[in-house]
Amino acid sequence: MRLADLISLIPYLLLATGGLTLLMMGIGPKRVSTRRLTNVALVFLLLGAATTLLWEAPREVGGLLVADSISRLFTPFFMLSATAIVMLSTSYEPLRGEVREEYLSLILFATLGMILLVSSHNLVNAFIGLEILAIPLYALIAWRPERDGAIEGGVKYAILAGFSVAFFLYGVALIYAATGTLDLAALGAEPTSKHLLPVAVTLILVGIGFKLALVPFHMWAPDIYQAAPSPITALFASIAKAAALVFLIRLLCLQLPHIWEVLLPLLWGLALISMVAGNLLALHQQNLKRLLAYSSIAHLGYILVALAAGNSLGQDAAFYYAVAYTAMNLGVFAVVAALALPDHDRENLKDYQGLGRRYPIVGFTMGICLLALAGLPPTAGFMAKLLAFGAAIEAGHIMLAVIAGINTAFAFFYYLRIIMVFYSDKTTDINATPPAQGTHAVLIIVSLFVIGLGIFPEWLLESIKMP
Amino acid sequence: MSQWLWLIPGAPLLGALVIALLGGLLRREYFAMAANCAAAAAFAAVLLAWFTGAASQPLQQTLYTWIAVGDWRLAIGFTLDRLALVMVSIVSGVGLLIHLYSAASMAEETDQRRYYFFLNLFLAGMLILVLADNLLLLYLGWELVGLCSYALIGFWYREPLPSNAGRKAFIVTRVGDTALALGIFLLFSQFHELSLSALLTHATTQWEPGSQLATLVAMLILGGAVGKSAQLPLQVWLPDAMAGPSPVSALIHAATMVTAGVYLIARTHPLFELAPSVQWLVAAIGALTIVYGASSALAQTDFKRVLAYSTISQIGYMFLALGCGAYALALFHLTTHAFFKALLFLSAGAVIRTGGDEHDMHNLGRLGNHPPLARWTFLAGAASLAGLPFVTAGFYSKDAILATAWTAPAGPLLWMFAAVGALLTAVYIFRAYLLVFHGPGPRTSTISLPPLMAWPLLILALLSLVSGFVELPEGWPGPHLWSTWLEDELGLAAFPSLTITYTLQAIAVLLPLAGIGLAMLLIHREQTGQSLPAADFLRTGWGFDAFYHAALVRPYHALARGLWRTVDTLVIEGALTRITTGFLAFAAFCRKSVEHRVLEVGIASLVMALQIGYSRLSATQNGFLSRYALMISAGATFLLGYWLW
Amino acid sequence: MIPLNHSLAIAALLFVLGLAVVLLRRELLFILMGLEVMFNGVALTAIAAGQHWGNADGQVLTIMLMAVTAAEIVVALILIWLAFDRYKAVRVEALTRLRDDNKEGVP
Amino acid sequence: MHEIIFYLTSAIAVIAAGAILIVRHPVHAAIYLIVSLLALALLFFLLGAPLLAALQVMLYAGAIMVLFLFLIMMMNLRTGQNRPLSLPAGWVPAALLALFLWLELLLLLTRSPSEKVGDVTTIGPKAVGNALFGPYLLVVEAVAVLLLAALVAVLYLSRRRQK
Repeated sequence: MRLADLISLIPYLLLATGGLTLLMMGIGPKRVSTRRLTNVALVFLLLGAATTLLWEAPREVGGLLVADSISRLFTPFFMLSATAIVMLSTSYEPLRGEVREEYLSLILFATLGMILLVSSHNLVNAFIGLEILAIPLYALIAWRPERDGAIEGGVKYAILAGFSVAFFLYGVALIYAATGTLDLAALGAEPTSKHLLPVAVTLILVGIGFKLALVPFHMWAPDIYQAAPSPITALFASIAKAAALVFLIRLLCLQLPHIWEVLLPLLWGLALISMVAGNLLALHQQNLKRLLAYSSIAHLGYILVALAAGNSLGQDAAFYYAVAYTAMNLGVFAVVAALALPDHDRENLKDYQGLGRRYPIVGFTMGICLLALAGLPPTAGFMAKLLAFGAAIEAGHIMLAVIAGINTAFAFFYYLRIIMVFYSDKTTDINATPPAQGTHAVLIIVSLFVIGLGIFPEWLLESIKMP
Repeated sequence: MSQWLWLIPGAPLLGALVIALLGGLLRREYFAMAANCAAAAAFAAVLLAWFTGAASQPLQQTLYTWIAVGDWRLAIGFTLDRLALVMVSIVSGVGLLIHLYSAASMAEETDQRRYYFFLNLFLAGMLILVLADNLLLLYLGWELVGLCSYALIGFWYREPLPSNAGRKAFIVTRVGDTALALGIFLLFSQFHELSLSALLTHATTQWEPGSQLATLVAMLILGGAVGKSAQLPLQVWLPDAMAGPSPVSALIHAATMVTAGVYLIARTHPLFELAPSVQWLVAAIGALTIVYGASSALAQTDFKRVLAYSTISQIGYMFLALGCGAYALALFHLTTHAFFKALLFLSAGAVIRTGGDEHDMHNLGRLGNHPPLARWTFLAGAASLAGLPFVTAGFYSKDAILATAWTAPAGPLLWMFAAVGALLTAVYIFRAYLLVFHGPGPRTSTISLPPLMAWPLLILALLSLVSGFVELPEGWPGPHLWSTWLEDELGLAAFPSLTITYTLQAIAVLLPLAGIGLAMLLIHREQTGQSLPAADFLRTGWGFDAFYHAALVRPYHALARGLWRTVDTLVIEGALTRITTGFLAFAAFCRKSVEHRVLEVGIASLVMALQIGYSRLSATQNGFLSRYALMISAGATFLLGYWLW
Repeated sequence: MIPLNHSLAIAALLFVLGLAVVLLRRELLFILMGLEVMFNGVALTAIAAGQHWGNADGQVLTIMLMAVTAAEIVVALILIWLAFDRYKAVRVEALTRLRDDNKEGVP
Repeated sequence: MHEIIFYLTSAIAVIAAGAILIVRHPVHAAIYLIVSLLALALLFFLLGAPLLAALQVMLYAGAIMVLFLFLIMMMNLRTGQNRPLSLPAGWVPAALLALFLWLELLLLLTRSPSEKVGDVTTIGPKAVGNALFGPYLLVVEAVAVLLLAALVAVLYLSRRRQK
C-alpha cells in the first residue's frame, strides 16, 4: 500500500477513529460534557471533509475503493451534511441529554457507511457500506425508546431493511454466480448475454429501491419518517438516500452501462408509479413528516425519470438532482427539528400555523426549500427538474416528461399548502423554545446552498465530469 | 467597455441588493439617494458605451457559463448592439429622470425601502431583458420586470384597489408569459440552443418561410409580446395598473416595460419574417388596438386612465410598424413615446398630487390651481402625443408609421385605422388638457414644483419636442439619421410612391388640427351636459373587463374552488350559469356550450379520481409490517417478471 | 458433480421459503427466522457459485454475510425485546400505531 | 454417493425451513431452523467450503440461535402460552406470490444451461484467508466497524431498558 493510497483512506480512517475516540471519551471515569463530545465529532467530520482535498486525480485503492470525481464530490458533501445533522441533534429538544457518545459515534459510523457506499468499486464493499449505514440507523430511529412510536419504527425498519438487504445480497450472489467476479470494473466487461446478469441487477435494484423508497418499496418511509427523531429523519431522508442513489447511478451508468440500457423500461415504470403514487399520497396528508415522506417518494420518481433517459444528460441530471434533493430535504427536516416540542415533534400541519412569521429564519428556509421542492426558479430544485425532464425529452420519453410535468404541477398544491400554513395569519398557541444558534446556522447555510446551486449549477455539473 | 457591460444592469441590481440587505442600517432619506446613484451609474455606463464605440460596433460580454451538460451549454452573456443601445439608453435615461422625480414626489411615503428596492430591481430586470444574448436570460428579465410591476402597482397594498390591480396585471400578463415560455421551449427543442443570434441564424437557414413551426413559434412570441405590451386582447390590465404611484406608471407602464413586447418582436424579427401571416397579424392587432385605445381614452374621466388607454393605443402604432416590417420606425416611435408619455404621466402626477390626490378630470378642472410648470409641460407632451405638425417629435415618428402602413397587405385599411386613431388621439388628449387646465377653476396658481420634479419635466419636455428631428419624413430633404443608423440590424422600411406619401403626409398634418377642433366641440357638449354616444361602453374599455370576468374569471374561480373543496361543492358551484345580458350574450353562449360542459365534467372526474387514488393508496399505508413486506416482494416479482417476458 | 443450476434452484427455494415465512407469519420472532432462512439461501448461492468458479470470493461474501447477519439480528432482537417489554408486543398487529390516518385525512 | 448425500441434505434443509412456516411453538421453529442451518453447513462442506461449514455451525447454530432461544424463553416466561396456529387473513395471495416468485426465479436461474460439471475442488481456509486479508483487507476492517456499531447500538438500547 503506497502513500497515495493511504492519503485516499484518511477520510475513512478519520471517521472510524472519530467514532472510537468518542466512545473512549464516554467510558472514562469523569463525565465529559455533551458540548465537548459534539465538538469532537464535528472536528472529525470537518477534518474528514477537508482531507478529501488531498486526494489525487482518480485512483483506485486496493481494488475496493475508488477516489474519482464522484466520490470526491459526495464524500465531503456527506460529511458536511452529517455535521449539520449533529448540530441539529444537539439542540433537538426530544433528545435532550441523549445525544452522547453513542449517538455521535453512530452518526459517524453511518457517515462512514455512506462514503464507503458511494466510492466502492466492489460489490462486497458496497454491501458492507450499505450495512454500516443501515445498522446505526436501526438504533438511531429508536433513540430514546420511550418516545412515541420509537420502538415500533425501529422494529419495522430493522425487519424491512433486513428483508430488502436480502434481495440486494441475493442479487450480488447471483452476479457472482453469473460472472465469477464482484469487481465492478470486471463486471463492466461482461456481456449482457449472460441472462443472469440483468436479473441479478434487478434484484439489487429492489434492495436499493427500498432504501430510496421507490414505489412499491416505499411503504416503510412515512412510518419511519414519523417515528424517527427529526434530525435522524433528516439524515436518512437526505444523505442516506443520496448515498444509495449515487451508488445506483455509479453501478448503472458508470460501471454497467450495457445493463443500464436493458434496464431502462423497468426504471421507466418505477419512475412513473413513484411520481404518481407519491404525489397522490401526499395530496391530503395532514401530518407534515409523513407528507414530506411522500413528497420525497415523488422526488425519487423524478430522479428515475432522468435515469430512465439512459443518456449522459440524464446521468448528470441525476447526480445534480441527488445533491439538490439532499439539500432541500435537509432544509425542511431541519425546520421540523428546529420547531420540535419538548417531548416530540409537531405532527399536524396546523401545529405549524404562523410559525414562519414568528421565526423569520425558519420561515425563510422552509419557504426556500419548499419552493425548491416544488421546482421554482431560482432554486436548485428548478434546475434539477429542468435537467431531469430535459434528459427525458432528449431520450424521446416525451410521455414520461409530460407526466412528470403534470405531477410537478399537482405537487404544487401541497407545497403551497405548507407555505400557507407557515405564513398564515393565525398563529398556533403551542409554544416551544425558539431554535438555537447552531440550528439557525444550519438553516441559513442550507437555504443559501439551495439558491446558490440553482444560480450556479455549473459549479456542480463541472465537478462531476469524468476526467 | 466590453468587460464593463455587466455594469449596466449590475448597478441597479447592486442598488436593489444594498437597499434590501443593508436597508436596516440606512436612514429612510438615504434610500432615494442610493437608488438614484444606482440609476445614475447605469446611465453613466450607457453613456460610456456610446462614447467607446458601441454605436458602431456591437459589444459582447460573457459573464460565466451557467450550465454545460452533455453537448449543450448556456452562457450568461450580454450583447449591446444598436437595437439594444437604443433601448438601454431610453430605459436608463428615462429611468434616471423618473428616479429623480420620485425622490421628490414620494418623499412623504413611509415605505421608501420597498419602493426603491423594486424600482431599482425593475431597472435591473429591464436592462437584463434588453441586453440578454440568450432567451433564458431574456425570459428571466421578462419575469423580473413582471414581478416588480406587480409589486409596484400594489405598492399601496393596504387598499383593495391597488392590490387587486397588481394581481390582475400579474395574472393577465402571465397568460402572455406562458406563451413566451412555450415558444422558448419549442425553439430549444428544435435547435438545442438558446443563444439569440445562433437561434435566429438556425431558424432562417433551416426553416422555410411560412412553415408551420415558424408560424407557431412566432405566434407564441407574439402572445408574450401582446401580454406585456397590453395589446388586444390582453390589454385589460394596464388601465387598472394606474392605481400605482405616478412615477411607477410613468416608468413601467408607459416608457419601458410595456414596450418590452415591441423590443422582443424587433429582436426576433427574422422569425416573424419567416411567418408572414403572423407578421400581418401583428400589424392587424396594432391597428385594432390603436382605435380601441384611442376611442376608450375618449370617454375616460380618470386623468391617469386616459393616459393608460393612450399608451395602449400608442403601442398599437409600434405594433403596426413592426407588422409592416418597419422595425426601425417602431423603435423610433418607441423612443419618442417614451419621452412624451413619461412626461405626460409625470406632469399629470404633479397635478394630481397638488390637487390632493384627485383623479377625476372634471373635479381637477373645477379645482384649478395647478402648478404652471406642470401645465406647460403637459401641453408639450400632449402636442407631441397628438403629433402637432412640424414642431413635435410625435409628429415625425407617427407620420412615418402612417406612411409605411400603406404598403402592407391590406395597407389602406390599416392606414385608415391608424389615421382614425391619430385623429382620436388629438381629440382625447386635448379633451383631457382642456378639461383639467381650462376648467371653471381659478388659473392664477403660482405653485412651483421642487427642483427634483421640475428638472425631469423640463428635460422630457424638451426631448418630446426636438427628438423627432433625427428622422425627417420620407421624401423630405434633411437627415434620416435614425433609419440609416439602424439599417444594418433592422433593415429599411418600405414607403409608397412619393405622390401617395406626400398626400398621406398632408392628411397627417391636418388630422391633429382637426382633432383639436373636435376636442373643443366635445368639451362644449360635455359642459352643456350632453355626453358622448356610447360613453359607458367606451369608458369601460369596450366592456372587456366585464367580458373576461364572465367568460374567464368566474369559471376559473369555480374551478379553483372545486379543486380545493370536495366534489359535491364543485358540482354545486360549478353550475356556473348566471346569464349576462347585452353584448355579453356571446360569453354566455360559450359558457353554456358543449365544450364547457365537457370541461366541467372532466374537472369533476379528475378531482374524484385524485380523491379515490389518495384514499385507496392511503388505505394501504396501514402500518402493517407484513403488508409492507408483501408489497416489496410483489414489486420484486413484477420486476423479475419483465425478464421472463 | 452437482450442476450449478441445481444448487441455485435449492438456494432459490430456501430464499422463497424464508420470504414466505416473513410474509405469512405474524410473530416477530418468526419473521426474523424467516429472514435468516432468506440469508441462508443467499449464502448457498454464493458458496455454490464459488465452487463453480473455483475462487474464494464466494466464501468471502458468505463470511461478510454472516457477520452482517449477526449484527443485524442482534439489533433487531433487542428492538423486538424492547417492543415486548414495553407493549407486550409479540405479533406485528401490535405494531401498527404508525399509519396513515384515514379518518381525518380527507377534508 | 456424493450426489445422493447432497440432494438428501438439501431436502432436509428445505423441509426444515418449510417447517418453520407451519409450526406453532417458537422453540420448535428455532429447532427446525437449527436443523436447516446444520444441513446447510453440510452442503457448504460438500460444495468444497469446509471453513464456511465450520463457521456456519459455530456462528449460526452456536451463537445466533442461542440468542433466539434466549429471547424465546424470556418472552414465553412472560406470556406463558402460545397461540394455536391460525393463518392470517390474506395468506392466499401472499402464498401465491411466494410460489410465483419461486417459479420465476427457477425459470430465470435455469435459463442458461450449466456447462461444466467437474469434480469438487476444495477451496480451503488458506485460500479464503488469503482472499480475506489480501484484496478484501479493507472490507474486513469495515466489518469491524460494523460490528462495533452494532455493539454500541445494542448497548445503548439495552441500557435504556434497565432504567
